[in-house]
Amino acid sequence: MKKFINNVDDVLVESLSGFASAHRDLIALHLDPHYLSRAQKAHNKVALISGGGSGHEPLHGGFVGHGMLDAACPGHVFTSPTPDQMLEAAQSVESGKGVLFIVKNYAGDVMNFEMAAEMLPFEHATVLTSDDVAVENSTYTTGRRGVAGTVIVEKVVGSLAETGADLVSCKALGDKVNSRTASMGVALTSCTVPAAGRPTFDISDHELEMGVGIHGEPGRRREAMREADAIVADLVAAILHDLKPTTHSEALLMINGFGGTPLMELYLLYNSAEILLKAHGLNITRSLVGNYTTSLDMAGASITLCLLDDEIRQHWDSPVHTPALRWKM
Amino acid sequence: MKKFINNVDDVLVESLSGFASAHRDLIALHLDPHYLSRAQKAHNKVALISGGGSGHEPLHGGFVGHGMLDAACPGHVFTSPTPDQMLEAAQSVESGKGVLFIVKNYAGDVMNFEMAAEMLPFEHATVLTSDDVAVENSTYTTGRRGVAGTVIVEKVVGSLAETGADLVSCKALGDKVNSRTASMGVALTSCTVPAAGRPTFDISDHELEMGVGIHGEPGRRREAMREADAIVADLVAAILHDLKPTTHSEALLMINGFGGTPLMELYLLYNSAEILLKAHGLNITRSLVGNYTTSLDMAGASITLCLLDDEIRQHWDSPVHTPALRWKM
Amino acid sequence: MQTSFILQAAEAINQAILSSESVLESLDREIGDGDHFINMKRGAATIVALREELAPLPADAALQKIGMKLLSTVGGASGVLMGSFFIAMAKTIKDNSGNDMTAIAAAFQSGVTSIQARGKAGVGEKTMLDVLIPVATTFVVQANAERNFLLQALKQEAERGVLATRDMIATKGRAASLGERAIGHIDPGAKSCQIIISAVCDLVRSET
Amino acid sequence: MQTSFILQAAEAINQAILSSESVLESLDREIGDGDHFINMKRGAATIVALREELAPLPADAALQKIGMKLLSTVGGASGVLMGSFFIAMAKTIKDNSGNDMTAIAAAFQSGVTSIQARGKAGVGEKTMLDVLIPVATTFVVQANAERNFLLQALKQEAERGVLATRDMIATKGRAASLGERAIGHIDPGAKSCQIIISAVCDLVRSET
Ligand SMILES: Nc1ncnc2c1ncn2[C@@H]1O[C@H](COP(=O)(O)OP(=O)(O)O)[C@@H](O)[C@H]1O
Ligand SMILES: Nc1ncnc2c1ncn2[C@@H]1O[C@H](COP(=O)(O)OP(=O)(O)O)[C@@H](O)[C@H]1O
Ligand SMILES: [Mg+2]
Ligand SMILES: [Mg+2]
Ligand SMILES: [Mg+2]
Ligand SMILES: [Mg+2]
Repeated sequence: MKKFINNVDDVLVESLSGFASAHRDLIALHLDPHYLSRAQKAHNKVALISGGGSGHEPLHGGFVGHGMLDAACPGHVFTSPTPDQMLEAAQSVESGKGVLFIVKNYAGDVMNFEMAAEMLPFEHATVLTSDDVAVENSTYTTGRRGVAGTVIVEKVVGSLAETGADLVSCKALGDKVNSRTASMGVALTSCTVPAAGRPTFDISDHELEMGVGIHGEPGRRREAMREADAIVADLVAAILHDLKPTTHSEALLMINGFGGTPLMELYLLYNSAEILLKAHGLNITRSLVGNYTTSLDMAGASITLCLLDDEIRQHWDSPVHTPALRWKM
Repeated sequence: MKKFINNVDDVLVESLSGFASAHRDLIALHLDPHYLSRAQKAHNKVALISGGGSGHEPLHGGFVGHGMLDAACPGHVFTSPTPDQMLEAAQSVESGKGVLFIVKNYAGDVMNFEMAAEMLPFEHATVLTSDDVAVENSTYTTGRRGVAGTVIVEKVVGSLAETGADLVSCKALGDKVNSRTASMGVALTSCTVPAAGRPTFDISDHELEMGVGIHGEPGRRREAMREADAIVADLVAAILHDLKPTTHSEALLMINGFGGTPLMELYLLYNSAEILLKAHGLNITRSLVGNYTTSLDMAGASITLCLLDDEIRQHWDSPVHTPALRWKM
Repeated sequence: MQTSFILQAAEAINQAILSSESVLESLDREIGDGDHFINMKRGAATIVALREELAPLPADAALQKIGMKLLSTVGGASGVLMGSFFIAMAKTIKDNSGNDMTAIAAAFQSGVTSIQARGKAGVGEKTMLDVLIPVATTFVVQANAERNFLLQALKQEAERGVLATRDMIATKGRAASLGERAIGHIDPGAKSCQIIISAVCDLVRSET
Repeated sequence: MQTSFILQAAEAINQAILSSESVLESLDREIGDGDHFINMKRGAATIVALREELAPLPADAALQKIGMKLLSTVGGASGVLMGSFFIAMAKTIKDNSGNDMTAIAAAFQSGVTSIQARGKAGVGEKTMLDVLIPVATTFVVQANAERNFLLQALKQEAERGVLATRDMIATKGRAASLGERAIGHIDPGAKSCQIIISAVCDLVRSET
């Protein structure tokens, strides 16, 4: 393992400190328990709080700021944060209109946020994101995982919350966006968790992991490496199979890098996916290409499609000012 | 080599197409010869044109737009573009106040831009960026390489050009920023050029390449891998040795990822560098952390320090709207 | 239960976890995200580090503190579940007057019940509960059996449970996304529970 | 010079470059950025693909077209330098009336001069000029020598030039940033010029 680190145990705090320092106009870092909040507390709005294991940067800290989150709770690498972090964060950013937790659907995250929610002295609700179609929903399982589509949920609900909308409306919009969003990812290499010191999985030069999770969890299938168009075709097919959009549906297309894949390849994937989706009659009017929900240094990418309507589009377009997403302000 | 590509020969055009398509509100793509220009041509300003080999994305295409470049000429991967690209780009974006080329100091880039400049029917000038202190200047050599500091030059000069300043002023500011900017990089792994199909250099799990170039060229020394603080100390020492800032100098600190290094590590480097620079009495008032001048999939990063003055700070802060850098608009 | 025993048990658990590094790490790499050993190690180390603070407390307060500390330091699925376990156990110990095996078994059972409630899971879902539920049942039923017989039964039940997870499809936790691909792999949380139970049983046996 | 010869030479150069893949690639990987073979291959393939267009042209127009095409397709240091070479050569051929070896040598010399002007470089800077300058000098001086003797002299001069780059510190081009680390490595551009010169000499010899 070669990484820019000092002591494995200090990676998280040193990285958070650098993040908060580089963005001190936007971000305040609190330690013990750890959470990031806006440098200037917002008032008279539903407080949006997200969190999850670290290693997915810029998720979630990079999305704290006007138009998105009020606070983010970072766990250890790939390990969900703990209830005390969420409680402290909520106590600090709540401003009278309640708290909305945005939680990626993983057992650990869900249970920790649930526990915090039970202890919260405020009105609260939770949006569970579950956009990963690699995992087929079944009545027996806990359901699909939340992956890169979470960024879209945070942006759209963040915009609504900024208008002073109430908790019920924010929760409803979050659930709506989540239900109209589907993602699937593919890994070319494994990530390496600093504390583990070795790759999470072994993969040869001729294989890819189709449907990989953002923690390097195994996906649907180990398959033979092939050209980008064929990979994109499989990802897009799974996404369309799930969303079943009508022709002429308007959509946002997101190509998310996992951390080790260069922008040049991400744009090539965008090109391939957009051509395919247009051929399916979709109208791609918004895009997002880059590293937004990463898996440390994993080479790979995911495709996310979000079906837009006037409400979602409007909240996507509205001003946002966070370390990792910024426009119109 | 595992990459998201179809045919090695099509990588560039497919990636450019995806880029232009994802940013069609901002970017127009022209093929044969290839260049990227603003979707809406700007008027009454010095036309800023940059370019260079591809593989450094978002450099330069990602910086085309209001407040930065008017056009960018992408060459093949790591290969400088050709004079016809620059000529066509200039012809298309010149708006009466002449053309300023911003060129990273590499023999191939310099010679190709020179050839284009000789054929230009407009008033023109060139800013050569040469911020890489890994290469010690000597009277015998062609001088230092241009690396991540180029982004700062493009931003600052881009802002001045937007005010309608003349060519001489733009060139002078570009040269000033370049002379106040110093960078040095380190590689943990090699990059792999798609057409080559194998890593540019071999490096063991226990080594790093100190002073590596952004094309995977060898640097100052092959050294033993060590902890982040020690690596940062060496990079910062070389930069300070070059810039020799006075105490209390105000500076912008940029941590640039080479493509394969996650944000978590880049922020850890930022933390380490900022602490060190503050200890040297510097006043770090601006920051930029992320993948801005990459080397395909190389794991590694560079540190850039730019000594600010009122003029540079003001032009750094001014509104910018490009695919890769956007604020206040 | 004596607080001194809790401290001894914490030490034994810490040792047992540390010496199971490779098995725990590879199990969670195979069907999870590879951090289970790191989480367990962090949890065990945290409890051991609380030694001084715990020593003067009564058993229920010690267990409560352990639970709260696990809840706020471990993270992940295992952190919140194990934290809940100890907090529920503390409550039952506090509420019950007795301090015999029956009381301890009842406390263990309520710990397991709280994991079930928090995890919304039961037997057969390929989680730590495949070890904990049968062990709790055996513990409650055999609480008054001969000491060594009881210890042996608990260890066997734990091992049976852990092995049973091998052939299951997971319907809870991270491995739930793997479908059939999870078959053939033992659940890491089940394995660490079995390791802990075994370590504590051995400690009790060596004491008596 | 006949255009038909230019086409044959293009074919021979293309073959020679293609069969030097591994040496050219590794030289530029060692002290450059690893693309020199790719650039040379692209250049050679481009000229070969122009065959039909070039065939009906007089030699000077064909060389001019080749130069322009190299300039706009190859990129990098080698593209602009080789492009300049052919454009300058075309001009000299056009301006001169003669078509003998003296005229060709003069054209070659002016091609090399244009590389020197564009690259602001001379002998001893570890570039292609370490091959081209001595070869041009020999060519001009010995233009009227016995054909095979001339060809042999040019090939030897090219080889001497390429080997000389091994012990140099580079002061131009990408390797200039390496300082002492460039010592011990042959310059890739020098190597490909030597390969090209050798291939063309062999072609001439086999023709005569
Ligand atoms: N809903 C649940 N109920 C009971 N146990 C669970 C549940 N979800 C996960 N687990 C247990 O947690 C273990 C994983 O723990 P760990 O790897 O530390 O956390 P994470 O899954 O968050 O990475 C699984 O092996 C399983 O035994
Ligand atoms: N200023 C110069 N004058 C002459 N030749 C040069 C000069 N700069 C570079 N070269 C030649 O170009 C070669 C490199 O070509 P190539 O690898 O194709 O381009 P690049 O260096 O742009 O990647 C060098 O080996 C050297 O021979
Ligand atoms: Mg985990
Ligand atoms: Mg090159
Ligand atoms: Mg785990
Ligand atoms: Mg080269």
